[in-house]
Amino acid sequence: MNIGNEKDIIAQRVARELKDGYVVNLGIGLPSLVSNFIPQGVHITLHGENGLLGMGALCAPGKEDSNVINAGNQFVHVKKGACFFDSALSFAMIRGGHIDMTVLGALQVDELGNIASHVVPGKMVPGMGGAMDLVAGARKVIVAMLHTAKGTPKILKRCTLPLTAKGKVHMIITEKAVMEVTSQGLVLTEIMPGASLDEIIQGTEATLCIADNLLPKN
Amino acid sequence: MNIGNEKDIIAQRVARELKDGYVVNLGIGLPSLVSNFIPQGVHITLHGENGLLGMGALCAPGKEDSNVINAGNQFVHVKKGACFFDSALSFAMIRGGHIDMTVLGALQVDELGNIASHVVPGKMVPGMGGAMDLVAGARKVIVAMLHTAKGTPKILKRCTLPLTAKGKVHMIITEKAVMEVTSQGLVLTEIMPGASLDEIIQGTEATLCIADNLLPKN
Amino acid sequence: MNKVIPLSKAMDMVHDKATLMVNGFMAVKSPETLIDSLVRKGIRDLTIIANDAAVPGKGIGKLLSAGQIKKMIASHIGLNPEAGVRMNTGTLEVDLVPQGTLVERIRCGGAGLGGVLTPTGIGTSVEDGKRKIVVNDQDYILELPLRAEIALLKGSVVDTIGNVYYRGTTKNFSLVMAMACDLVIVEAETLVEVGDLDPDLVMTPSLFVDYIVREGDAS
Amino acid sequence: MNKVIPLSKAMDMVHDKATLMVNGFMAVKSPETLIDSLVRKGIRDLTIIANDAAVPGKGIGKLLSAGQIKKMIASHIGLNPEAGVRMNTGTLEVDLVPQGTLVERIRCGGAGLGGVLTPTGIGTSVEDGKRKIVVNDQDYILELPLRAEIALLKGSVVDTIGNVYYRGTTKNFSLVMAMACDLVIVEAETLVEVGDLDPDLVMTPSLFVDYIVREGDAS
Repeated sequence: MNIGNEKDIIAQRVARELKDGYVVNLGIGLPSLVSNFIPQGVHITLHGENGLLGMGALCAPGKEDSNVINAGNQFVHVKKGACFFDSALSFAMIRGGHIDMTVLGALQVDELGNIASHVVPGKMVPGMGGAMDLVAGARKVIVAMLHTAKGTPKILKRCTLPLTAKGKVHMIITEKAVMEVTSQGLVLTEIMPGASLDEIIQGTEATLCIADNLLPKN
Repeated sequence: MNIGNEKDIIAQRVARELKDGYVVNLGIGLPSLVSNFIPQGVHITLHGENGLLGMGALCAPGKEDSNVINAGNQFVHVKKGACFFDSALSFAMIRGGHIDMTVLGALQVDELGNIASHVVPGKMVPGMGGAMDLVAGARKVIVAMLHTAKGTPKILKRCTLPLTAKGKVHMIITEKAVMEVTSQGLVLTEIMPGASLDEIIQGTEATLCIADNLLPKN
Repeated sequence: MNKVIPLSKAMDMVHDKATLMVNGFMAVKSPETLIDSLVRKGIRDLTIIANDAAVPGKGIGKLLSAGQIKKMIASHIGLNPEAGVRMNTGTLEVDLVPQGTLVERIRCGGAGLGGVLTPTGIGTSVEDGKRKIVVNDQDYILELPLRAEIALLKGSVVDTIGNVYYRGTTKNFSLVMAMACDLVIVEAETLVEVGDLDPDLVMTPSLFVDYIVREGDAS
Repeated sequence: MNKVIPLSKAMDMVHDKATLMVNGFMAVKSPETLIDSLVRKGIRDLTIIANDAAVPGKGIGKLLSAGQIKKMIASHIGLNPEAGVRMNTGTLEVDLVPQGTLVERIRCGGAGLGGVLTPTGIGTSVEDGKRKIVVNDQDYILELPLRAEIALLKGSVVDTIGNVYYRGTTKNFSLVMAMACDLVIVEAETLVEVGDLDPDLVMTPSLFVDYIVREGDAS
């Protein structure tokens, strides 16, 4: 399975968490793929933190409106019923709990629902952009990422990189597993197709509780 | 001199404080009369704290737009170049120092520039509306009022009624006098036509310093 | 997702003792259809958060006359003499808040902010019982967020998914109130189809609005 | 009061070591005419407050390439590799602020507020050196106001007294920045006469704007 496939598989699984009527903010990269897999009959509205509700597809070359981009600096269409607003209102939506779900990648996640996604000191310091507000304010925070970084676990007992938010992650979805963050720690709720419990445990530093209703049933 | 005349005289004197380009918020009642006396060549813009910049004249009956009132609940016209906004932005203008001058009435003013204008406990409790923000935030605060309340001084050593703001008044203009609030206390800068220094001192509880350049020259 | 519902269904959501935010400045374009229905149904013991007490016979002035309001949080009640009388006779509790502070407190409630520091009211009784915080040698009052269960808002032009445009000076508290309530019901002066409202003209984005009722609905 | 001035006159107001706010999100509709002029004039040691570091060759990316920026206060610099390189080599000081906090801090600076309590950044290094305040058992960070000497803003439609309308996603930080600077210069994509802009469509009211320069002005 190549990485492209894996990312699509992750995105597809994340998409099953969408509920009809949700307002969703998708991060750049893998999370943005989620919009390709929205289930039949589910209507969601995409929020762009740069000031856009009702984001549509990316624009084909020549079809751009120079005034309309998404938060990843790509020209996008807007859907019927869309609206534009400034950053103050956009982050009022985010911080105020008006965004039903946000999906973002991470460098590390841990048993407490902590997330580190925005900085590797001395190496990569791009800034947090809107991620800290999104993770602090969205009603449901899903981390969508590859299970390990070239074999090194990213799901840890405690994050070692600087945190982006403390205790705010609700769910982790990788190409191998679906996990929920609970007050008892990480609960493994699903083994993804083609993965095994053993390789999940091996690729995870965090202690995993196994859900009673683990899918697929062993 | 009847009270109507006195109010016009006060408003006319206040109007001489207006400078070209000023954005001004005029309180209800006497202060609103100031707009009748704007000096030739001086262009000001009137702000209504209910969300209007560029307020025009009151509407004649039948000429009202049901969506456009001033802060005193009167239907008004708007001038070319006007704009509408919500209360959050309106008070950002006020608190943020973007209003050059506000003119309002008062129950009491004192030597420290304190003002009491919004409540007589047990008798009149209408609420402060936007007055507290205006007095706290406008660049220049002018109190325009009759010198006394039926002979009882309103310009005191210390206000006895609950304060609307502490130390925020810059200038007091009555039918008898013009006073400035300074770090040395109240300075009498002008005796209004027909008034005398004696009657001003008699009608004022506060200690008045006499300006070196008192007008008119005695 | 069409959010338009009959008036009767909207009214089923408002109960005795509810806390409501209502837009309008001196009742200019308040949700009169919703308010009339509250009066007819006799919903009681309401806490109303609004800029002012309106005037008798208009907007929340009707609820006040009918004795349905237990408490008001407002910046001004002076243009409705009934409010003063009820307050002085102890049948109406009134919490007076400076207008700019009221709008910021509601904004905080809607924007997930824990409070805001304002210079307004320093040195006055508005300070009482509140934390004061010094920033750059200046005193500020820490004002806390304000939320309500239900917002009843009048909108000038509303599309069926809840984007709202407010004309002229009818914006006042509408934008912040739409953010700060668990349930937001908008009364549409003019109802239009999705796509008929320019995306740049929307003042309350659809995600803040739960239900829409037509002005004049008599259901 | 016509606020339109030649580009050269506007540039006389910007000096070495000035602190500037510049609108645009990833440089979508930044004031390119003003920025090009800053580059030509070689104004140095600027502190720039903006959402991001743009991309090379666009918006403030041009100032960055020319080495004219001493310090940036922004939420994100990752899409401009030059920013990272300069930061790591010590030629650019960078203060990273969460995007929602940055916009609120600027809003406070413009709105006369002493600060705002936000949950964003609690439990992270964003807390460092800041006061934490507990409200209703929840921790918040007290974030302080941010102002600048000069705002350089691009506006989509501007009338000659300074009312500004921003199309699509070009609103971003424009509205708050216009409030929070001692001097506000707007570059007009389209300049119209007073009265040609619908009063309900104005996003930056004229009282915030000091001067207007035409896009493409080569004076």
